[in-house]
This record gives sequence, C-alpha cells and structure tokens, in this order.
Amino acid sequence: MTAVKTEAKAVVPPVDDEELAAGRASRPRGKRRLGPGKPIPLAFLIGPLLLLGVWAWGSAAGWIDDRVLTAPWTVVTTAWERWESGKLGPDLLVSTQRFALGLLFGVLAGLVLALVSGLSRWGEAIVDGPVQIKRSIPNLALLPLLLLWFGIDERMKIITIALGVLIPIYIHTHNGLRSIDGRYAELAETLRLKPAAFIGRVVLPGALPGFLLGMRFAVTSAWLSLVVVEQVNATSGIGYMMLLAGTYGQTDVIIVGLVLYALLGLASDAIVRLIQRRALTWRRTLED
Amino acid sequence: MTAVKTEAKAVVPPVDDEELAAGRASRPRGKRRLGPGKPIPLAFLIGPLLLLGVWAWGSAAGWIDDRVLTAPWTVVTTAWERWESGKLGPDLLVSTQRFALGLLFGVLAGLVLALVSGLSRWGEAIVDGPVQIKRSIPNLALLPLLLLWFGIDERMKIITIALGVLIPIYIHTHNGLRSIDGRYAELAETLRLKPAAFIGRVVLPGALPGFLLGMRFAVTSAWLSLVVVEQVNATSGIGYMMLLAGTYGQTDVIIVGLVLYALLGLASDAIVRLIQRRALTWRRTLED
Amino acid sequence: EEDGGPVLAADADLPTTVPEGTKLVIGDPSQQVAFELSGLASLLTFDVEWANISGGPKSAEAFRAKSLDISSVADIPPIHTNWTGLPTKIVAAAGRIDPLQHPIYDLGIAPGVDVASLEDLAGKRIAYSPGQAQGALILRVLDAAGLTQDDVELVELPSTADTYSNALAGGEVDVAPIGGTQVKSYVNKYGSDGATTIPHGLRDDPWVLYAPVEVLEDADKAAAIAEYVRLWGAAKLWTRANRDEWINAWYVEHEGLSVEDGEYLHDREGEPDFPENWDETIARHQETIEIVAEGTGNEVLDAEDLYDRRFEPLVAEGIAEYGDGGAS
Amino acid sequence: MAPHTGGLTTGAAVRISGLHRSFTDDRPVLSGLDLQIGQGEFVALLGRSGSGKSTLLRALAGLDQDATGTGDIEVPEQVSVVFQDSRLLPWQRVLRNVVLGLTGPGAVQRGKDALAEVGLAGRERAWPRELSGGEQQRVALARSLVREPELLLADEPFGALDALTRIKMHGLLRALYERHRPAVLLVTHDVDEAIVLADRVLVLDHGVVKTERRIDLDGTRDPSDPRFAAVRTELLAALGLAGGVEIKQEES
Amino acid sequence: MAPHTGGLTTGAAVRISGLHRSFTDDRPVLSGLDLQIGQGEFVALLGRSGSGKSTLLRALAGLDQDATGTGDIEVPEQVSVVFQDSRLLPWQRVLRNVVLGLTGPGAVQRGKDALAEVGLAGRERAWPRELSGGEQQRVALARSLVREPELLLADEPFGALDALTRIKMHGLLRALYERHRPAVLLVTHDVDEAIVLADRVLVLDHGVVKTERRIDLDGTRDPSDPRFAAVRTELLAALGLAGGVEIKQEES
Ligand SMILES: Nc1ncnc2c1ncn2[C@@H]1O[C@H](COP(=O)(O)OP(=O)(O)OP(=O)(O)O)[C@@H](O)[C@H]1O
Ligand SMILES: Nc1ncnc2c1ncn2[C@@H]1O[C@H](COP(=O)(O)OP(=O)(O)OP(=O)(O)O)[C@@H](O)[C@H]1O
Ligand SMILES: [Mg+2]
Ligand SMILES: [Mg+2]
Repeated sequence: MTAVKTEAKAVVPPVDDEELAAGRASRPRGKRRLGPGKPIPLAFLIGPLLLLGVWAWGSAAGWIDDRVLTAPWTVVTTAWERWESGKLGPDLLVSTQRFALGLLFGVLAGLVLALVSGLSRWGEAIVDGPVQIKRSIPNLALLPLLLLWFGIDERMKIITIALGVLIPIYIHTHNGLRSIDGRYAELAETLRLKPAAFIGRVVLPGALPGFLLGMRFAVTSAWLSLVVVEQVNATSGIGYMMLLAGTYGQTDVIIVGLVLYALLGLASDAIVRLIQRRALTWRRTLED
Repeated sequence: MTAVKTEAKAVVPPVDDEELAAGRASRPRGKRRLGPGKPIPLAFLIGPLLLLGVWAWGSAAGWIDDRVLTAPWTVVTTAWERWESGKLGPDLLVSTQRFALGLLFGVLAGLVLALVSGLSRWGEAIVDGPVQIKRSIPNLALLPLLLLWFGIDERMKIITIALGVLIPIYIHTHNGLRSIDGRYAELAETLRLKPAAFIGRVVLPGALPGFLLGMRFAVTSAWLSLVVVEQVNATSGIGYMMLLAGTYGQTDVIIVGLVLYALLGLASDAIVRLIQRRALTWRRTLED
Repeated sequence: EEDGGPVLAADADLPTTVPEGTKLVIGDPSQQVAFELSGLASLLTFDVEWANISGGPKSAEAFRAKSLDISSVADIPPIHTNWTGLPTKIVAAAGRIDPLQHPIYDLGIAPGVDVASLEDLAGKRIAYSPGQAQGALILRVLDAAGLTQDDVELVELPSTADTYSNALAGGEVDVAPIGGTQVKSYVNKYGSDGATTIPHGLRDDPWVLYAPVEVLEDADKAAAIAEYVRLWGAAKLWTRANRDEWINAWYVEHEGLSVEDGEYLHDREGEPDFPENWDETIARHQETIEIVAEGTGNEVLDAEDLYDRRFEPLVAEGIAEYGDGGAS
Repeated sequence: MAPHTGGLTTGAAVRISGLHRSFTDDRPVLSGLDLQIGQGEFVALLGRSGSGKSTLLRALAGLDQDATGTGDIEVPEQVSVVFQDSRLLPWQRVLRNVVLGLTGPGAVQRGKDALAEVGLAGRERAWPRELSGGEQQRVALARSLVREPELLLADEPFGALDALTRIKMHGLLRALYERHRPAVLLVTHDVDEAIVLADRVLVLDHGVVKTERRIDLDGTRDPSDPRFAAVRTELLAALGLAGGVEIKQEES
Repeated sequence: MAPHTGGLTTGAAVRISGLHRSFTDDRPVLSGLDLQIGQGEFVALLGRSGSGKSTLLRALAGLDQDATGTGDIEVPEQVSVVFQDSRLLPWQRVLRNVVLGLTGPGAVQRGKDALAEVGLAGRERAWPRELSGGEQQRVALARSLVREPELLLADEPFGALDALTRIKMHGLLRALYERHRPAVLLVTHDVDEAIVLADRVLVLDHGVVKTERRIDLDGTRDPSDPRFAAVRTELLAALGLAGGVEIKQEES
C-alpha cells in the first residue's frame, strides 16, 4: 500500500505493500472522482483555438473552399485594412454604443418586470403573457410595427435591442426568483422583513444565479439584435457592415463580421461568467 | 381580538376584542405575507386577453392604423380564408414536422454535449467555446455556410433548427449541472456511485430545473428558426408564408403569421411549464 | 407625424413654392451623396432628412410606418405596394441608354451546367426569390423563353448576401440571377470550375422614385417632392460627369468597396436615360405587371394608375437647367 | 385532554384550541390539540420524532400552508422562530444573517455582540457554509437573541451542540428570557434540558398534549437532586422509556 | 500525543499521522493529529462545537478539498459516511435515497427493510422535505445500514432524535456493527451515548486528540453504574465541564 502524502511535510513513512492487497486505499486529499474535477487553466481558449486550427488547417490544405469560407489570414488582412482605413473602428464604436444602451435599458426593464411579475400573481397575470408573446414572434416580423411606433432613428434601434435583452433577463430572473427555496421566504416572514428588505436580502440575491444566466443570453442577444436593427436606416455599425458586404457579395468582409461577432460574443459572455464567479462565492457547487 | 377560524369546523368561539388592543393577532393558516401568494386560476390568459382587448379596441376606435396592424377580425377572416383555401393547414403541418424533428435532435445533441462538457473539464474546454461562438453568430449570416455544408433540402432545415435548439439546452443544462450543490456530489462519492448512477440519480435530476428552463427557450427558438430555414427552398411552412407576405407587404398575412407564432409559442411554453410543475414536485419554492 | 399641409387633389396642379418648415424624408442613399457633392442639395428649399433606406420591402415598411416620404426602387416594388393596400405613385422614372448592354443582372450558370441561351433553361433548377426584383426577372425570362413555371424547377431561395453564388457553386441550383459585383466575383471565383454567366436579354433597367399617395395628397410635401424630382436627374448626370470623385465618394467611401470594384460597377451601370415622355415606360411596365401578376396570382393593374404624370416634365426641366454640372 | 394553565401568568400569550392538522388523508398529525401558554411563561415541548412538534410550532408561526386542518390559534404579533434546520441565508454572510431585517443605527453592533455571546466573535464575515453544524445553530440562536419577540418558538435550538457549549447557550437563552420575558415554546429531545429550563414541560403524543408537568423545583435545578431525577423519570416514562435511560449493549 | 491502539484488533483500519488541516491562514483546525483505528473497532469522537470533528471525518472520507494541509491518511476502500446534515437528495423519494447506488435484485427489498427498521415503514414514497427532522436523520441512517462498509464514519447521526428513538437506533447501529464488524468512528455530543456504544472514546481539542479513554465496562453498560458515572465525569471534564452537568438557573 502506498500512502499518498498529501503534501511534502508528511511525517509518517509509507507503509508496506501487503496491506494494499487487503483492499485498502489511501486517499489523496480532496481528489474528486465524480464531477468535473479541477479547472484547467485557460481552458476557455482551447475550444475556440481548436476551431481556429481546423479552419486554418482546412484553408491551407485546401479542403475548405476559400471562396466560401475565407482563410483566417485573409480575414485578418481584411480586418486590418478596414481598421487602417478607419472604417472598422467607427462601426464598432457605434455598434458598441447601441449595444450598451440597449443592454442597460433592457436589463432594467427586465428586472423590474420580473420583480413585478415574480412577486405578485396579478403582476404575473398581466406581464407574463405579453412577454411570452414577444419572445415567440420573430424580431424581423416585428420590425414594421417597431418602425411605426418608434420611427426609424436611433431610438427605435435602442428600443429594439432593449426588447430583445428584456426577454432573457425577465424569464431567468422570474424563474430564479420563483425557484428560491420556500424556506427562506418562511424565514423572511417570521423575521417580519419589510418588502424592501425581503427583495433586497432574499429575493434579489436568491434570484442572482438565474439573473446572471439571463445576462449571458442578454449580452449575445444584444449583439445579435444589431443585425436586425442596423438594417434600417443605419449608415454605420457592424450589422450594417455585414448587410452591405452581403449585397455586394464581399465574402471576406462577411467573415470579418462573423469573427467580430464571435469575439464580441465570447468576450461579453466571459465577462458575465467572471462576474458570476465573483458574485456567487457563497455557493459550493459541482463547478468548484 | 378576532380569532380567525382556519376552517369552518373550529371548536372554540372567538375571544373578546380587548386582547386585540394588547397587540396580539391571530394568524389565519398559511397565509403568506411575502412572496407571490396563491395562484390566480387561469391567470395565464389574462395578459394575452388584455393585449387582444387593446388591439381590438384600438382597431375599432381607429387609433391603430389598419394598414400597419390589421384589426383582429380581419386577421381572423384572413386566417379563415387561408385555412378554407387549404393554404394554412399544410403550412402548419409542414412547419410542425420540421419543428418536431429539429427539436428532437437539438435536445438530444444539447443534452449529450452538456453532459460531456459539464462532467469533464476537457470536454468543456473543447465543446464550450464552439457552442458559445455558434450562439454569438447571427443565424442569417450562417445560412450560406449551412447551405454549403448541408445542401438546400429538408436535412439542412432540420439541422439548422436543431442547432438553434441545441444552444439553450446546452447552456441551461450545463449551468444547471454545474450549479448542483457540491454536497450531493460528495454524497455520491462516499456512496461510491458508478458514473452511470451518478448521472442518472444526481446529475440529471439535479440539472432538471435548468434543463426545463432551457426547454422553454428551445421550443420558441425552434419555431423562430422556421423563419430563417423556410426561406430556403421551401414552398410551404409558416416561415415561408411570412417571408412571402413580408416581401409582398401583405400586412394581414404577416399579422396572421405573428398571431400564429404567438399562439404556437404560448402553447409550447405552457406545455413545458406544465411538465416543469409536474417534474419538480420535490421542490418547495416561492412558486408554491 | 407632424401636421401635414393642405390637402391636394390628385388632379390639381402641383404647387410651385414650398412653404417654410416643410420636411421630406428621402430614402435614396446614393442620390444623397450625389446631391451633397454636386451642391444641388443647397438648392433644396425644404428641410431634407436623408434615410438610408432603399429597396422594395424596406421602403414599403417605412412608408407604412410613415417614417419615409419618398424612395428610390426598381419597377417591381410599386406594383407590390399597390397590390397590398399601400397606394403609391411613381413620380420620376429613369432607365439606361443601351440597356441590354448595361444590365443590372446576369444569369449565373453553375459549373458544368450547359446553358448557353434562354431556351436551354428548360428542365433546369432556377433560384427564385418571390417578391424580389430577381424573382420578377426570372418570371419575365421564362416568359421570354416561351417557358412556363412547369417547364423548370424553381428553387425558392432568398438572394441575401452571396447566397446565389454559393448555391450555384455548390450545385444546389443550375441558374440564378446575380447582379452587380457578384457577377464579377462569381466568374472570378468559380470561372476555373466552369462557372459562366449569360445575359438574359431583357430590359432590367427601370428605376423610379415613388411615394405613397397619402404623401402626394399633402400639398406642401408634393411641392417639396416636385423640387427634389426636378434636381434628381441632374444629380445623376453629375455622377457620370465626375467619375473619379463619384467612385471615390460613393463606392469606396460609402459602400466600402475597392476602387476597382467601384469602377467596374460604375461602368457597368452605363449612362442614364431620363425619358421626357413616359408612354413607352408605362407600356413596358404594363407588360411586366402582366407577367408578374400571372406568376404570383395577383390581379393585373393598369400601369397608367401607377404613375403621377404631373411630375412627368420635371426631370427634363432640371437637366435643361443644370446639365451635369451640379449647382455650380 | 386539554390542559389549561392556571392563574400563574396574567394572561395567555398563546391560545390554541381544537387544532387539527394533517398532511395526508389517512393519518392526522395534530388531532384536537388544546394549549395555552401564559405571558412570560417558558414551556418545553417533548415528543417522539415525528410526533408533530415542528408542525405545531409552524402552525403557531403561521407557516403551515402545506397542511390542512381546522382549529383556532391566537399568538402575539411579534413572534420569533428558531427553526429546526438553522436556516441561514446562504448568500448572506454570518453577521448579515443575524441582523436580517433589523434597522436602526445600533443593529450591526447588536448583531456583533450577539455573535460574540454565542462564541462566534470574529466570524462575522464567514459564509454560512463555512461554519460547522454547531456554529450554524449558534448563528440561528444569535439571530433570535437580537430580537425582542413576545413569543419565542425554538425548535431544538441546541441539538448540534456539545455539553459545555449547550450549557452556555442555556444561560444565554435564560438571560434573553429574563430580559424581555417573552413566552417561550422550546422543542427539545433532552429531558434534562427541558427540566432545567422550563416552567412547564409538555409531552406531545398522538396529536395531543398527553402529559403536562409543572416544574416546581426551586432555585438551582441540579440533575443530581432526587426531585429532579423523579421528574426526569416521570417524563421519560411519558416518552415511552419505562426505566429511564437503559440499554443492553449485547442485546442485539 | 499520538495514541496507538493496542493489540485489540488484528490490524489498523485507519491510520492518520501528522494530519494538519486549516481553512484560513491564521487558525489551523487540525494540527498534527495522529490516530489509528483498529479493524472492527468502535471509536467515539467527542469535542467542542467547531473543534474539527467533521473536518477530521471529511478528511477520512477524502472530502476536504476546501481545506489545505499535510499528513498521511490510510483508510479502507469501502467507507460509508453519515453526514452531519442528513443530506438526502431532495429529488429522490425516500426509498430511492436509501438504495442509492445499490444494485442487484435484493436492493429495493433491503432498502424497505432498513426503512422499516428505523421506523419509517410506509414512508418509502415520501419526498425528503415531507419528513420531520428526526425522520430525515433516520433515513440517512437507513442508507448506511443497507451498506457493508469496512469503515463507517457517522457525524452525529442521532442528534435530532428523542430519547426512545435514539435508543432504538443505538441498537440498530450496534446490530450493524456486530454483523459486519466495520471500524466505526462516531461523532457525538452525548457523552453517555459515547460510553454506551464505543470501545474507545476520543476527545478532540485544539486540533489533536487530547484525551483518549478505553471503555472497559463489561456487558451491560448502565448509566446508573458508578463506574459508568466515573467515566462520564472524566470525559465531561475533558470537555471542559468540571463537575458534570450543572447549571445555576437563576445565575444570569
Ligand atoms: N410537508 C409534509 N408533507 C407530508 N408529511 C409531513 C410534512 N411535514 C411533516 N410531515 C409529517 O408529519 C409528521 C410530524 O412532523 P413534525 O415535523 O411535526 O415532527 P416532529 O415532532 O417535529 O419530529 P422531529 O422531532 O423528528 O423533528 C411526521 O410524520 C412527518 O413525516
Ligand atoms: N469550508 C470551510 N471554510 C472555512 N472554515 C471552515 C470550513 N469548514 C469548517 N470550517 C471551520 O473549521 C472549524 C472546524 O469545523 P468542523 O465542522 O470540523 O467542526 P465540528 O467539530 O464538526 O463542530 P460541530 O460539532 O459544531 O459540528 C470550525 O471553526 C469551522 O468554522
Ligand atoms: Mg421537528
Ligand atoms: Mg461537525
């Protein structure tokens, strides 16, 4: 039997091997057999890099048709050229602004609606149906109505993004809130918590995991909304850039746009996951 | 003081009122002060009906422009005409088939990926990035690539729907799985559960709430994918119907489509929520 | 929307002055650049708001939303708007000199498919996007080739981005209408595989300005539209006369193309033609209507009703006054 | 069956009459329970596992929406509950859990003092999951110490504590009791604890209060006192242990 | 400091040497603990709340990834743990919780029998949240009864039980012990319980085993036996209670 020293300072020497046969085992400290195990450093890069590798290799080897999926290096060159010529920067900036404003308003609205609907059955009766309907109908088909109500300028774009963001925030926060263990509500009741304290100390922190998952969907949804809103009366933005490249069939620019979307999506998602990890230290889950 | 009888059979008569002044109260059984309170019967109808009411009233009163948002009765007539003329029925049937197949494959793939990525760090490193990238990229922009890889026939449509369904299933199941209380993993470990038993008894049931929330997004996403896939080599389906109506600007048909989407979305969502309620009886949450 | 001006009957004369404070939202992006560069924009006496909206579906949506007053499209969208309860009228019409030499679209032929003339289309799979200009073109091409929809296989496919090039190259369809730079890049990319294009031999050059009847009934806006239409042709001519400046400002700066692509497109476009008399234009439009109506199962409209002939002389007047020299 | 407190206290803080509660159709948990607790009276509740002690407490706290039943309940406005599980909010640090719902400038200081009293000074910023079982229970106790309820319902608040800590906590509970004189209903499995702390001990059985014993030992309550032992024997018998604590080790 | 079991059993089932564990930098929980448990030996572990009993058990079960530290641990392959919280899977019904991970045709029947033994016959299909605190604890106990571990680690398995039920459960645990003769490490706060059940009682203090007492009472272990009382007094003293259980009620 080999006694596994959990660290170097072990005092007692390993015991003889016979006992191993007796079916005994020594356990290294805290090694999990089930569950995902210890995080791999920088693991989140592996998948995307692998994908990039396949793409690069396929392009180089020729079994990815460059005419359909431009090679990575061409994409980098194209992106760099557009950046140099001062086209990409402003597009990104404008899109980021729309993203940020839409996200802000969408998150606020989603949170308020989720609280109203989560904490009152009447609120739910009124709010929930319309939100479900909104999320069931295609954004593209909604555009004419949005145009009508909010015009064709910036306001309409931000409202449309916000409406897209609102959905996952609402659903996840509502679901998170309703999933809070009833025992904590009992506790709050016996402590005679005021509604404000109940919301601040029990409901919001309890719904936080749900909300943060919603945020992960909200950020990508906000970027994706750009594709739709920047089709309308936009003269800049990455959605517009892709639209334009589409009409002229500039495959390389389209792929630049896709890569940009991927990067923005990955980055926003990573930020939310970082916040998730920070904000949920009170939990000990399979993740840890 | 009024003693509240918790039911009719109460034995002891109410006590005199003086004691009320002494700051005492009698509690009715189980009435919650905090939290959402008792469900309202048929509450889920209230919001949509309200919306319908506003729509009908606005159309009748004339402040909703009939050319932008067709009046409800016109929509009903149009829908009926299309149904009568045998156009709507087949469209619905074809779309429903695509929906069902796409949903099936998407859910299976999403589950498998979530398990692989949730239970192994290496699995996560490889699977997670590509899935995040997929969800960051606009479906519409992906269409040319999907065309290229899967052709333009039925297969490509179902794969595209499945890819859309996969995302919420994967993310939610993965998140739900990783959110399982670490104490249950410890338990599983000390009970020396085999991996299969661990997955079947701990992981899947523990991730079920997350999975079901994912399903709510998956069903709507599957319907919405129809808008994109039925643009390609389709001659029927409600997405195709909307597309056609959109390019021709047939407002009334578009609205029929939107209403159809809303109904299908609401119905699918309601079914998932029913399953949710059934499958999660072991919980006592704010919902109950 | 802000308060409209006085009501103008459809047959009343166009007002000649534009009242103070009249505003027009114009969806005509390339003309915006032309107006601004040529200085013609400074001659407009009303408040102009340029919207980056063009093409049939988007302009119709914006018309419905009352966010747009006038827009520039091909000849198909006005037909559809009138079919779908959004009455519009054409207030300016243009074409190309030598249109068959300067088509907007060509027919892309997939590698390995043997199509040399329109007659060869029989039995082929053809990409068809109903409602879009390319879709209407296909219907007209079939008509010209003496084929019906049953003689070919129409594959419904949206013509977004380079979908058609990809569908051709991937062998999903045999024939697809492709336009603009796509023609060039398609042959460049897949020519080595045997990809070709053939001309369809039809006029696809009609280009119009159209506006909702509702807008034209507003006397103030009608006056503003008249003013815009008057300068419209002159602005277009200016772009032809100032080739390099135009290519740089529009294709390169605005649309993000290379100079080379810009030149290609500019030359492909050919010289514009602004008919002083619309009779012939309307007659050709009538033919188009009939073919499209048959293909889509709609009633046949009278093309005459689509045009507001009060505006007929205006473009020529403008060209007479300003030529291709802009405002200078 | 239904015991009534005599004139010891000026009025009843808790009155329960004819309380029926059941979760399933076949087997009621409480079946016609009557109970009065005087103002400022300290009552201990004994009973077999599953006899309905927690159900009774939850009914008093108004938390029995899972159950069906009838009966009248009167309780004071200010009720404080120590749950059988310590029920700390996992997402609030220990101090926040203690001062939950308290307002006013002194709240945090009072919370810190209460934590110090239960022997957890310096652990204010720990997360609940970082505490040992007994420590969690003491935080729950601290949470009820910083409040001034008219009725304190405590469901086995000392179950996870060792002998010494338990005695200290007894002292704290008594101190709280002396300070504000709330009515107390304490569920415990430790008969000695019940005798040491309470004015009256009840034994719950088959849904009603089967046995009731006023503790009239004076001053110091010493388990080695024969009168103490007599009470203990009596209560253990009521709990079904005929001859006191006895076990034959080799019996099985 | 480090106690070694004599030749009572043939070999050591558990060997711990120089075990250090700490969660925070400043205060180690275990600091150089040495311990051997013989095969088939029944050891009880006493200690103040927060003294590190659960930490030690978790280290033996290999569940201490939260902690840092050094030391050698050897345990048998088959270890069964009764956690301090009963730790039932909330999404599995009671019977499923008991037979979790068991395979073979007899598993379900064995689970039912075990449930019946802990007095929960008929509750097989209840959800864990529908059980009283003591019932949950008994399910956790039943879960360990249906297994045949070489080492049983039990963290206060009887804490929420009343006196009679507790005695019954003692009997069950002894029966399991007699049947398979696993090594047992039982954490408890009840000194009498430790003396009644164990071969040896340890007191954990300041991170090491401070006191160790072999229980050599023969046959029936009767708390009223003066030798029993002597052991009790000795252990209580080790726990910091000089004169046995004593409390001045009016003191505060
Ligand atoms: N939500 C519930 N659904 C069904 N049965 C329940 C529920 N809650 C409690 N019970 C049952 O009611 C009975 C009384 O439970 P209660 O919790 O009051 O017991 P208790 O006296 O507190 O026991 P313990 O000392 O073990 O905590 C038990 O048999 C329990 O299984
Ligand atoms: N995850 C953790 N993080 C930080 N500190 C911890 C953690 N787990 C335990 N501790 C601390 O380590 C000490 C020992 O805890 P342990 O659970 O071993 O005590 P115990 O002897 O079992 O006490 P009890 O009888 O109250 O259960 C306690 O002070 C506790 O607060
Ligand atoms: Mg209880
Ligand atoms: Mg412990």
